[in-house]
Amino acid sequence: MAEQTVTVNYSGAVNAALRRCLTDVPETLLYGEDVARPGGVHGVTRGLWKDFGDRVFDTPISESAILGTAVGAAMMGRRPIVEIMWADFFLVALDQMVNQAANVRYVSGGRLTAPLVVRTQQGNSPGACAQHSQNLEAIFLHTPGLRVAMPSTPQDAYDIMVSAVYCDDPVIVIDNRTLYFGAKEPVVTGRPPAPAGGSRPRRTGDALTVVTWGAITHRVLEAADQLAGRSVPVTVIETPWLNPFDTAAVIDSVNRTGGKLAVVHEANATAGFGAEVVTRVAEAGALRGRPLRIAVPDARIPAAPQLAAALIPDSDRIAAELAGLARS
Amino acid sequence: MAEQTVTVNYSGAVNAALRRCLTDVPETLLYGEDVARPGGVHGVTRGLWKDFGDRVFDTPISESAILGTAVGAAMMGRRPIVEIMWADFFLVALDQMVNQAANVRYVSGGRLTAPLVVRTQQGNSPGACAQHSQNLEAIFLHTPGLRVAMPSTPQDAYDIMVSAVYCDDPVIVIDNRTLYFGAKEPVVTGRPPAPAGGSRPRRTGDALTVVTWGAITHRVLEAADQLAGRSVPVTVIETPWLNPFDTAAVIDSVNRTGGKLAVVHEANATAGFGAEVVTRVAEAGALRGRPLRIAVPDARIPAAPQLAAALIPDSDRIAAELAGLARS
Amino acid sequence: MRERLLADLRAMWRIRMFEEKTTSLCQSGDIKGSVHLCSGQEAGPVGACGALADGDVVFATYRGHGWAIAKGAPLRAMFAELLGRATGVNGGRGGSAFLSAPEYGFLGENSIVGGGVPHAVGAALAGRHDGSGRLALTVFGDGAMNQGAVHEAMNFAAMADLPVLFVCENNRYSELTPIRDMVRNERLTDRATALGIPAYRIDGNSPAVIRDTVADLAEAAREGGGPAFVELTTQRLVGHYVGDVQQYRGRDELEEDMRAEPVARAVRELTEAGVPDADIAAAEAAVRAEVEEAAAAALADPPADPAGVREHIYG
Amino acid sequence: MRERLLADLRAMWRIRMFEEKTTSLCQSGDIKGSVHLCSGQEAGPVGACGALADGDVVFATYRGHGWAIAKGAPLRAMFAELLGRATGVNGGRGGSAFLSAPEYGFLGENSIVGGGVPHAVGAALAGRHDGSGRLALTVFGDGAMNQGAVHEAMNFAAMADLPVLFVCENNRYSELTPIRDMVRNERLTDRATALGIPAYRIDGNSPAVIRDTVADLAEAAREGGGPAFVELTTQRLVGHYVGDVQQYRGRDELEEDMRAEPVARAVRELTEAGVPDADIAAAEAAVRAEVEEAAAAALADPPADPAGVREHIYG
Ligand SMILES: Cc1ncc(C[n+]2csc(CCOP(=O)(O)OP(=O)(O)O)c2C)c(N)n1
Ligand SMILES: Cc1ncc(C[n+]2csc(CCOP(=O)(O)OP(=O)(O)O)c2C)c(N)n1
Ligand SMILES: [Mg+2]
Ligand SMILES: [Mg+2]
Repeated sequence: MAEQTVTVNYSGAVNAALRRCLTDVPETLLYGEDVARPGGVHGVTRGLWKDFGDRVFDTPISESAILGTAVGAAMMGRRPIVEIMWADFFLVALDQMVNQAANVRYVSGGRLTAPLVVRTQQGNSPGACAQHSQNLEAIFLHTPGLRVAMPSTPQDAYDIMVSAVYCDDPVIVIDNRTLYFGAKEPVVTGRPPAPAGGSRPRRTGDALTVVTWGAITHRVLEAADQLAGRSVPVTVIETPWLNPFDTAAVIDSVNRTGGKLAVVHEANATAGFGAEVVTRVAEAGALRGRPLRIAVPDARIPAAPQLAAALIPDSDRIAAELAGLARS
Repeated sequence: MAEQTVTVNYSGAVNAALRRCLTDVPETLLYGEDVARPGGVHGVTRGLWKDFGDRVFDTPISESAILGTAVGAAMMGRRPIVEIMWADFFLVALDQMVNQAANVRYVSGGRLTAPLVVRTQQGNSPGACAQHSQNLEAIFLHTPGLRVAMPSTPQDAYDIMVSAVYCDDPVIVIDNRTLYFGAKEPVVTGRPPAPAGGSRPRRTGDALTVVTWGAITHRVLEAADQLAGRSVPVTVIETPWLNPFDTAAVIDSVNRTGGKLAVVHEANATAGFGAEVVTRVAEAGALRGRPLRIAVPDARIPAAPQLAAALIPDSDRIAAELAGLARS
Repeated sequence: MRERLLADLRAMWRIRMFEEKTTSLCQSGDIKGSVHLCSGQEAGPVGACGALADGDVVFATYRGHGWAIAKGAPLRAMFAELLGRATGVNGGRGGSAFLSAPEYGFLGENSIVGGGVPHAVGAALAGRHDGSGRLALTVFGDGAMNQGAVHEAMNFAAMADLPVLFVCENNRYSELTPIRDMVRNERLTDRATALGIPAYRIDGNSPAVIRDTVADLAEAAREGGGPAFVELTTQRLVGHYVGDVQQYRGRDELEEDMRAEPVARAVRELTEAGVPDADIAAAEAAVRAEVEEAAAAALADPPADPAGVREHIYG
Repeated sequence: MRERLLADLRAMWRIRMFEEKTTSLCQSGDIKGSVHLCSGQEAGPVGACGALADGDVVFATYRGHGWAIAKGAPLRAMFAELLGRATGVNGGRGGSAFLSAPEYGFLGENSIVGGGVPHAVGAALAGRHDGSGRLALTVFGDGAMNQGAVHEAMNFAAMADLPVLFVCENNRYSELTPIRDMVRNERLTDRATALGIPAYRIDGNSPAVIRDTVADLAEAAREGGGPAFVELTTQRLVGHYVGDVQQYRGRDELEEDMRAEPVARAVRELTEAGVPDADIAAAEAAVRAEVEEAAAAALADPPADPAGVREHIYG
């Protein structure tokens, strides 16, 4: 497929990546609730059903069947791409990811594999209820055998989806619906699939290192720009791939910023992946002083927008806390 | 109920606690797969069905219904105690814990509560397969609204079950089946229910602080005793309650052991609760040098006992790694 | 009979107008987030709740405004909840899709398809032991019949002979997908029958038919007959959520639904029964005034205060 | 017919003796962990696998030794797996309850009740697109019928008209609990029928009946008829797991099961058909020798090497 630059928003980038994979990888299938004829509740899969026939289809509201059939089809050599409409809905069928997909390769000693991709989206948007607002990446990151990515830009949304489809392990690609209809941007398509993994240095500065992923990355970058304006230059490393996680890049950066580390995620703090990042840096002996963890406090997410906003860190709060760490 | 000392093993202690609660708390119900007439696959609930009639009953193999009915019954004022036979089986029905039970109180603003107890057991035992060997506490600990405990002694098994039943929040009490038929010990019964929470200082020594929970606590204590013999006295804090977690006691101890911290758990390392413990200590500024995390590496658990043993830390490996930290 | 039908029409209008007002509050930006309306499905809550006793409880879905209202939740507190006001039934924490009004026996909506169904079974189980003998009604959609938890909950209730009414509102769609494409056998009642649960497919646009059926089944259930299943054939007059343009539905189908829907039908039946248009118009105006007043009051209520946002996580 | 029955008896003996030898290896401590035997249920795997084509695949449960063997997994590699040997079908990683032998079309046991059922549906879906038209058979127990994933998988297969055979081995118990206490309607086939899946309840102790039924259904499925459901009425001659003393079963019941079980029945039928006892005894001895030899070889095989324990977590 020829390299080419298209101008699309996040949802268009995912759509383009899916189209490319359906075209180039005959083993792919794409299915889930409302993904085919309706083109997805968020319109991300629009048009694919028309062009790829019965390789793209709608399913009943049966997450265990959606994920379980994907595991079975992958064991037989397909590369199913399935959608779980909201990450919260994984919880009715987590068995198929944790007890099933994650065990296929290991338990069979490599005789079987499960190269499937699960697309989902998560997080809060104004007015969303507690059952449609969670950030569940830590559950998957605690499960050996699964790969996990959380892109935040159209380019990464495209590249990561392609990498996920070519990856020979089960991959969960987690979007955030507030990103779907962001600005259109030039996105380079058609490059050879990159292997899973890697991180993105988004800002450089020696005051401290901030590690972040997912939609909140944009708030972190706003905060970093505020701080740069107040001559507190911080390094921001975005880690859209959480498994494999680019531990080396993070440790290296923390060493270059005086051992000062902040981690920012939208998931609630306790037992979130931020704790893992802090711990890896501490285990490497790179941490100096107190690390800073910026996350949603351990509460449920209320529906009223002003209530949710009181829990989810915005760029001002992030900037203020980072400034505090920089001063410390 | 009068205070009294009985001599029982772990499973007898759980049985005694259940019997006490069924007697003293008329709102309690006890149900799950094979818990009534058969007395439980591990015999833990033996005899209760005979004495409490239809308040103790067997259910179909329907975890979503078991947990979901418990949530509904608890909303209406019962105190159901239900069993999920293996923690791995939670994964077919996690929705009922994370999306449902955990939200009842918060979303209703306290108008509704879900005072239910889920009993389960987890971990590896020789020959157990990858779907019957996981340690999943981190998933529940990442879920605001749930309480979690992992006792390791008959006395705690008794006390914690009683506290859990009297607790007004959903509580998950996680046993480890390898403990059920351990030695009989004197267990004090009939004391007033203690509130959820608290930790257990099991050994004292100034070389370092080890935090641990669950069945592996016994291996840690063996290791600590080995080290004491080699005049490396370590402090061991067992935290059978993981939510609420006794952060203060841990930080206090780390301060008294030169900032040296080790955490030991049977769950796999990445995104396990050990990372949370390390991070809380680091956030408190109590950590000095590199923390030590001893856990199962990020693999699935193979069935062959010698293969599983190569992954799960034993007391010698724990002692060796702790000695290394003490020297550092 | 005329009186009762007029009363049913009023009750259905309260729900319909609540949903219409909610739509405009979404369009004006006062209500945020996705909202699922039950416009066209009002006969179910009005008919069924009319047959329930005070102690009985209802567990619904995100499409549950009508069920909450039919159980007695005040319109002002309902609007306030959708508007994120402190006076909302859950102080703004539940929102349109996950609210409850326990004081009125409305134990909650649920935003997980099938998630609330086992709760109803548990509520009936509680009733067996707390001496209330409470009946629990749970309502869900056609698409929910394909969710494992619903199957498990129905079998559990059947096994334990619990007084639960499983009410399936078949509006022919699951979000944007027709149920007929998702099942091989469209007779959904067969699934309940297979579990040993008596099942009935009835006119979901007639409050009277629904009330009478539910009354009979409720009585049988209270007498120890165990659960029952009722499928209501009905229709959604609007999209799955406010903003869904329904490209997936033909004009003819929508027009047919307009003829079948319970409010228009009740008006027709009353007119045929000789009730003067003026009386009907008067009733309509009265309900509209009540709804507008409730909305205005809710809009004037104070927003939920973020200061308390971390309360009630644990007891 | 005599030849075929004798061949069936040999095939059932291979499984029965494998399970008997496994029991003694558990008792001797060579095999660790809980082991679920299919003694008494051998007719299912022997009959059903006899009707499958080479490319067809089987997904079973923790009680799946017989299905793996009937699909062709070598006895030595099977014993070796249970013994944690490097030569095991999964090098000791699967164990008794979670092993697979993909080279033979045995896609695996599963230790989660219902967990493997959707996999079979996915395998059939794959077959639609890879040109194989593969048929997938999944076998599970009576108790699994109450697990949501099984309901979802059956509906999914019905919706998509996939060539899947759902085989329910009804041995009347789920662990220590009788299925009759866990369902209101004991006709489990009704559940499949309700989903639009043709369903049959057949003699689960006759390899011939099972083979013929499966052959017909497989043909219909391959021709695009979609899934089918078969309930095999059978019995467990032993406990749920090795060590289960079965206090929950009466002596009469066990004696009845002894009369009904397929191996004894096949022997009876062959004798009645005039096959000399000596020939039958010779066949039995030959199989026992094969099984003993396989076990001895597996016992002599090297244990799985912990050095490689961290390989194959990711590709
Ligand atoms: C477990 C789960 N899967 C998917 C969804 C997304 N979803 C919300 S409503 C809906 C359609 C439900 O259709 P139906 O049961 O017919 O109810 P209706 O909306 O028509 O009233 C879906 C798929 C969800 N909320 N929960
Ligand atoms: C989801 C899940 N719940 C519970 C169990 C524990 N368990 C293992 S076997 C079994 C009984 C299954 O009975 P049945 O389906 O009839 O199969 P059988 O063992 O009789 O062959 C149970 C409850 C499990 N493995 N998985
Ligand atoms: Mg519907
Ligand atoms: Mg059975």
